[in-house]
Amino acid sequence: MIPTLLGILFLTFVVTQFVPGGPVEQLANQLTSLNVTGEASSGSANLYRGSSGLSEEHLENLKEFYGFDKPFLERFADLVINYISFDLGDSYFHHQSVSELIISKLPVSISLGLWTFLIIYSICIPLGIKKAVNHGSRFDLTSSTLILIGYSIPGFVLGISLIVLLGGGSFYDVFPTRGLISDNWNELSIGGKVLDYLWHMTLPIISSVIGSFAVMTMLTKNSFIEEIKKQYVLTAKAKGLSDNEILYKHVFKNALIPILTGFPAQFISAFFTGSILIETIFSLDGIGLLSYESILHRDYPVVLGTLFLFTLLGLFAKLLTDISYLFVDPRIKFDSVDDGRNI
Amino acid sequence: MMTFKKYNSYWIKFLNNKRNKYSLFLFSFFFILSLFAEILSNDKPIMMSIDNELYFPIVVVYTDKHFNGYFDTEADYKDNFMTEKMSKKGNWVVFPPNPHSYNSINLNNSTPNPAPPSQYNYLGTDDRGRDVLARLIYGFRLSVLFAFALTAIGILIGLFFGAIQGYYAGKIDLYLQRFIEIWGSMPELYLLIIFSSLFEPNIFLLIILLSLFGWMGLSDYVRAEFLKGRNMEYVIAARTLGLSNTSIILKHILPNSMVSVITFLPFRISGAILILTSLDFLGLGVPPDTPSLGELLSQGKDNIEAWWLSISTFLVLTGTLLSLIFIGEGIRESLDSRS
Amino acid sequence: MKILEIKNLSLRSKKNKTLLLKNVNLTLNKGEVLGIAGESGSGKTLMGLTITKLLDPAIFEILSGEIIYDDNDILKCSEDYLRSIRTKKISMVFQEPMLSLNPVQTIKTQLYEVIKLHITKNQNDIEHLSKNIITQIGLYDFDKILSSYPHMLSGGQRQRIMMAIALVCKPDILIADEPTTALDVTLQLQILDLLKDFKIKNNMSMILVSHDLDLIKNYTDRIIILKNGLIIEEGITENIFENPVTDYTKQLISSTPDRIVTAKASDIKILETNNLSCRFPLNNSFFLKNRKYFSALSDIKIYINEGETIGIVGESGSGKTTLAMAIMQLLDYSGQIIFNEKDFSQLSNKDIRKYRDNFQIVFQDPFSSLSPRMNILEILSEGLLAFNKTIQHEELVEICSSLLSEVGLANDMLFRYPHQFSGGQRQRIAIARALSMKPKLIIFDEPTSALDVIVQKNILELIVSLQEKYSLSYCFISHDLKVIKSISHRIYVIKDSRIVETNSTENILKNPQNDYTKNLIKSSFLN
Amino acid sequence: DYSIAIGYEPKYSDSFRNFDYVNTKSKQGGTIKLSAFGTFESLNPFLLKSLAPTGLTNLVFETLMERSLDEPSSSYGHIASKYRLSEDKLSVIYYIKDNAYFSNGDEITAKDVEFSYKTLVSKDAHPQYKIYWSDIKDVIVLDRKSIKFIFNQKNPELHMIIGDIPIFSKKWFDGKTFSESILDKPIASGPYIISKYETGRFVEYKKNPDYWARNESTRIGMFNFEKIIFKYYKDMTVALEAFKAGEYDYIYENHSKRWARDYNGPNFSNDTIIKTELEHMNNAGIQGFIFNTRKKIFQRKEVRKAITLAFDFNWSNKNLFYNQYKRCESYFSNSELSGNLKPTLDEINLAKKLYIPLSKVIEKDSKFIYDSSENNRKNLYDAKKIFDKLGWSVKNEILYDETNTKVEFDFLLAQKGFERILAPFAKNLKKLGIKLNYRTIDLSLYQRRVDSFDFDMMVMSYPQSQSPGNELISMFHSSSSQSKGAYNVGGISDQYVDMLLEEIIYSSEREDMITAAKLLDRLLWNEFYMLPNWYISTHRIAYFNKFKQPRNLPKYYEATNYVLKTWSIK
Ligand SMILES: Nc1ncnc2c1ncn2[C@@H]1O[C@H](COP(=O)(O)OP(=O)(O)OP(=O)(O)O)[C@@H](O)[C@H]1O
Ligand SMILES: Nc1ncnc2c1ncn2[C@@H]1O[C@H](COP(=O)(O)OP(=O)(O)OP(=O)(O)O)[C@@H](O)[C@H]1O
Ligand SMILES: [Mg+2]
Ligand SMILES: [Mg+2]
Repeated sequence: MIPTLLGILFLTFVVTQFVPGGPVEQLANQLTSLNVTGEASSGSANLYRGSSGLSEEHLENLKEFYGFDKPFLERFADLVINYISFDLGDSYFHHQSVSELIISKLPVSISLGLWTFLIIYSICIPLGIKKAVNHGSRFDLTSSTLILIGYSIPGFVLGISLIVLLGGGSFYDVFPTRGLISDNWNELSIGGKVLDYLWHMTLPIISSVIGSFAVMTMLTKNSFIEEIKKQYVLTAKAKGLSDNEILYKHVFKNALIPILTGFPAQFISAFFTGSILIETIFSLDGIGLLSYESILHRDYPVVLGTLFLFTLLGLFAKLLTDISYLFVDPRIKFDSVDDGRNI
Repeated sequence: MMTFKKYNSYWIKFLNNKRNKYSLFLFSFFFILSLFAEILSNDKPIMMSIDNELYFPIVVVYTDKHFNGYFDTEADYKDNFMTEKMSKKGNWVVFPPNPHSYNSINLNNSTPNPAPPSQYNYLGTDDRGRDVLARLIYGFRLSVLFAFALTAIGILIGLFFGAIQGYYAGKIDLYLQRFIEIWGSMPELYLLIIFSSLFEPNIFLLIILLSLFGWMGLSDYVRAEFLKGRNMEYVIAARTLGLSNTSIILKHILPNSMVSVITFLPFRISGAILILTSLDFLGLGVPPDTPSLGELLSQGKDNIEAWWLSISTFLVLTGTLLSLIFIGEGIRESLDSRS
Repeated sequence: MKILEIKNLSLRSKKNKTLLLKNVNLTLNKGEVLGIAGESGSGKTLMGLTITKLLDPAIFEILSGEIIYDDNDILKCSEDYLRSIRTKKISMVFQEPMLSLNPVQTIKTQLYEVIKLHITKNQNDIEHLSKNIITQIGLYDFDKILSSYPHMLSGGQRQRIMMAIALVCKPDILIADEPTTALDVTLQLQILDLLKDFKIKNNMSMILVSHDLDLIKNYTDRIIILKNGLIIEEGITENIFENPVTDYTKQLISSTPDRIVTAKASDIKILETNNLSCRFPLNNSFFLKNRKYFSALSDIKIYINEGETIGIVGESGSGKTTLAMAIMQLLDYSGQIIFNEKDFSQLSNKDIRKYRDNFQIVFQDPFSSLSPRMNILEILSEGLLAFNKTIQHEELVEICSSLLSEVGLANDMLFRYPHQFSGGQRQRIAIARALSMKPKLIIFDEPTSALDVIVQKNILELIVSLQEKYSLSYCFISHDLKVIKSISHRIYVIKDSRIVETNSTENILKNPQNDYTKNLIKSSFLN
Repeated sequence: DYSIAIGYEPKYSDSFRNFDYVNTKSKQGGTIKLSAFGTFESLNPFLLKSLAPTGLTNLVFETLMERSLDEPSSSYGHIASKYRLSEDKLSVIYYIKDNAYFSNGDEITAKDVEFSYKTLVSKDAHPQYKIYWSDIKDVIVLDRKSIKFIFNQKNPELHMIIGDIPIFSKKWFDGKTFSESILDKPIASGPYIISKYETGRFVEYKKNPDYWARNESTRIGMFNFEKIIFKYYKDMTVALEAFKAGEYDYIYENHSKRWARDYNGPNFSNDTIIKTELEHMNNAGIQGFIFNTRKKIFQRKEVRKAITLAFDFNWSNKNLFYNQYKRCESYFSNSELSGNLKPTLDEINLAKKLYIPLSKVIEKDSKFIYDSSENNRKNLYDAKKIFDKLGWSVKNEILYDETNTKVEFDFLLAQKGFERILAPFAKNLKKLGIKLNYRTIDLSLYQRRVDSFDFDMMVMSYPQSQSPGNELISMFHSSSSQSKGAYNVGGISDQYVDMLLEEIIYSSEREDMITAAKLLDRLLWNEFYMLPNWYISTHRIAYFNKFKQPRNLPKYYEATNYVLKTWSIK
């Protein structure tokens, strides 16, 4: 695990060194505002820009500011030492340390992630099972079509349509358009707070969940179809179990492995990376957006920090999945084929 | 012979299901149609007669000068200059059914772009005046080809690694797993940026680069199924027959571990269609001219109120996806000896 | 009093429209044991499945018929009703116990489940009931068995678990499909006595499907003989055995395995084991340290000469299959296994693969040893291709169809898949696969358990003739002493993971030393 | 002196009561809600690594002088009562009003001004300040209420620039260093204080009840709202929807398509929301596609002209911009500095004085701007004729120059929105046989390539003030044509341009400055350094119909700032 993390750090670090254009350029751009941001200039009232734009000396200063004057290995060593002491460093562009930044974005990520995650699993699995049992039926067909439509509706279209439709601007004023909670949050009672929170979460969660049904449902369905024909299902039936008991008590565990495998990726994406668009549309500040923007802005400490976090959690999730394989299927072993005669 | 017969029976089984048949038919119909995009949708006439002379602009390049114009470059058949000529008495012209190409800009549009569907642009124009229908046709072709290539490579690599990890397990699994973790954590965007600053981006480079990472999710699933599958008694039986590990993997475990691969197939294809766009803004995407469904979608995003952009692309995508899913299900079913 | 009546039952497979059961009529009275005997592949299993309406309607269609139980036609009953009678009133023991148990649940879960569903939800009662039934079927290591997963049990143990599950609710009707094939004779007796007990105490009726005519003769009240999906004979057991009408029945009754082995073995050892021990981890822990072990083989020393057949007999769960697997290099073991003067324990898996064409095995559980997505042709030709890539396709088809016909199967079955066969047919495919390699040594693990006497006899003759021709060596694991007697030169007796006795066949049968052996022989030749 | 005006007499006398563009009787109180884009995470607007909430600098921080919005370049004493520029123009002394107080009740002293300045140029603050004030050498506190700034060199504008230094109190940081004070509410002298905020979500400013300058002439009729709230959005489309839903009251639009298409709905038709454009006279400078004259292909003026001809603005304006833009016809569009078509007498005189060849002082070559008929075919034909003259010819659809190299060039682009503008341009160029490659790239990459002049053409905007100064050097002077980070990315290097720049910067009379600017415009224009784009002379805004606007519009202003400053509740 530790070598993996070191490897990840090193690789990422190396890659960031080779990316053309770094934070210095970002800042230089910001300072000189060379790129035209609007369509047309509407002119500005006051303008005075010192004597000569950004001099080379200034650029050197900026480099020093970001520590790019030190040699590569020294910087990497510093980084590792800091990481060992749980110091993820400071952001280049935010006035916060990386860990503070991450922590400050957690509420949104957890809110979005948790709900998305729960909803996806609690809908996809039963739906997939139902589809497997009724494979080929009209129910199967329509539900496939529906979830695939959901899958292929682009997230932004859905999000923005929801806002246009229910945000009150043009049609109905049912849901708020932004944020996690209302401005008057502090004045609300506990129940009010819960309601307010749910009220705010509804649209973002709908938009982030709709597209995620398809894959999981189809995966569940297909693994169930694979299992449902096996003979132990017949035994279970002969025992007098009801269909649901058979499916959930007997087949479920057998078909669980592929579903479990998707878990770490689903987890990471639900919590962190999957929600960039949703976060933008609903003006939520989460880790997904943070890491994405830091990549674009070349905010390397944040890039490294978030990546590190994702990977660490990913590693844990993977380890857990591996362990859970053993509980799910007692026949699974991790021993190599080549040592011993086992397997 | 045997294999042929076997595949033949799969095929029959596949076609036995109406849904499979229609999905396959529809998909191939549109795909094959799109292969002839140049004839279906082009801003050059298929054939025309000007001053009693026959022309075939779709295959032959005629310069502007040729028609008494100024330029030594190819005539612009949608230019007023040419339209006037064509509409002169005695002259006639046959345009393709959709008289626009993927990058022809409708210069004479009376509504600002993006313009809604009209008799000139059946599905409207995008934000720079290009015909949406033409871009859909060409984009579908490119996207599907691109996606197929990317998916095929991704799945092969994913299967390869997943199978090796799952089957051999032990140390091999451990090291490969670590390798994958490290590899997967690489900031893909940066890598792409580095490459795009070194090479002139084109679609093949993109396929290669994206393939470097595209297999990773899948290999986990394959690995899991192999871990499970390798303990089955028939695998053990195969070992007693003296089969090599490779044939055990290929013949015994693989066919029984295809659930996730087949499930993911259509989704990977559609994902590959979309991925083209997400790279555009990094300068790594294909040139902005290139018609792709992803490009249309991102236009849709930038022009939310231009519903004809999002909706038409969305319909094409959904249709493609649905038929691919059904085809995928059909394949799975016809390969399943037990049903 | 009738408890079950089948009228005019006809069944066919949807795909190739072959009739699998033809106009079957049958009645079962209360407290009666009905034996079904017949050809392998004649439809016995299918009939059993139809009775509780468990056939997959996507594959089979019932053309006509009624199954009357409790005044209802089961074929027309609602699922709800069926659910309430399955196992509680009509219960089944499936022919293939390995596949019939859920591989990822412990025995405990699977046993408790039925009790909870049909009898009581009280935890103490459940424990009590299951302990009772488990000991009744001859499994005494209660805790170990309950906490095991199916793959950790031996064939006989699984079979008994199935029996336990079927009996625990004290059903009105028990349909037992080859329920004792994996049990040694003493256990068989114990189980059958138990069934008798149930019959008497609970007035249970029973349909007993078996190839073992001794068993049918001794334990059934009436029998029907099935051939090709047709009832060809029916009547009181004694009558049929005394006056069989059809030729087939006559043949069936008269065919007893004689001693057919004639060739003398040489004294070149082809296989020798020294200090062979084997143990299994009991809990599948992610961390190696915490594993506990169960010793399945201790200090085994056996040998086989060229051209010799050894028989291995022993209690269910004593380690016979484990021994076979160890010899086949499919398990971790300690000690020496010398094959053809090569010490296998020193070789890597890869090197061993080169010798694989020299020794083969027929697994105790044929179904799960056949790849579900390969047709029979592929299955049979696979081993050949592994060692000879140059064989042409036509040649392969030829070889495989002749193999099939040698084991008594039609060669139009080449393109079928394993699940489309009956138990006995699958067993013969497994045998054909082992023979296809022409190995020097074949280990048979209960190879005839699902075969009717006639087929069994043919197979045995085939094996022996091959032995004579090529001077093959066999290791024959079986509970059926008659079979062992008819073909083996020497016998090893295993009990509790050790060899307790060994000698030439005649000597052992005449003059057993060990108590267990004595008992075994005594109960084997009752008649 | 009390007021500063560069090169002309200030409009308002020293004893003026109020600016003309305010309503002295405007109603006080009420709330206005606005939207902001992105997020904020600190309350200190002066740090490099921080994003401060919108409005903070303008609403909370006061400056020594107040700019007048209806003069080109004038300031009036605000915190300062007066200033004195030294004879040699190398230093200035500011005197601070006695009644100027911080929001915590402390008096504003010279020390505070010094402290503010020094903090801003220190390492802790955003480097932009250091660059901005790099001509200031030193600052000396003379006494409690007066402070002296010493300059590096003569700079006619600098004393006015000093008037724009935001002043804040040392107590703001409360012992912490500047860069640590992230979420401390600033203590400054402005009309508003931050009353509530939640990072990334909203910020609320409340009027300071004890605001010291309430009755100063520079503040009469200004800052009438009791509360100003900014709500944060991350997506423009959503923000607009929210506006329509009434989540906030006012929006400023800078995008033609949105302006034309998205501002509709029930609230617009029933006049709940007013959609309007405010005229302004801001100097729009020039925006255009700049030629990198360092590249071989663009070294000749004729080539640059031919390529300029290929751009069809009229089509773009109609089909892409909804006719909302005007074409830049000058380097000082929308201002009196813009050169007319024909040279004026003053210009000719100036040229003579500077020995600029009169062959250069000719009519501005801008016919192509007005006529792009027949899908620009005429202009393209003219372009082709230019190429013919150069001996360039088309083979197999490709234009080759006289040395037989292909004519093609790359357009460096960092903004996706421009792709749609370039597409028809590329199409037109194709008719000439020229291949235009364009592709949006990542911002950092873009900057790096700009810095190393590794591009053929790119979008460049040269905004200009009403009285251009020093910044022109960096834009057009030959000395900056090779220096990294300067604005002269096109590599303009022309001795006459250099002369005119000096003339503009050091002219003491505005009239002279205007003449020089016009001549500069003419020279630059006729060299086709840039393919001129477009500008807009109005501010596009929409607001809920509950605000009152003063009768007179100022001339030079930014819309939102103006609204917050002078509007009031109805
Ligand atoms: N899924 C299937 N599709 C087609 N034929 C099948 C299928 N399952 C079984 N059969 C055929 O049905 C016949 C009866 O099978 P069944 O399992 O009832 O035989 P059986 O009497 O139990 O034989 P055995 O004693 O060998 O177990 C066999 O010939 C078999 O090949
Ligand atoms: N994977 C395993 N894990 C733990 N215990 C096992 C495992 N496999 C077999 N055993 C145990 O090892 C013992 C020997 O099993 P084996 O299968 O060799 O018996 P057997 O002699 O073949 O019996 P049968 O005649 O019933 O088939 C049994 O008690 C069984 O429970
Ligand atoms: Mg059977
Ligand atoms: Mg066994």
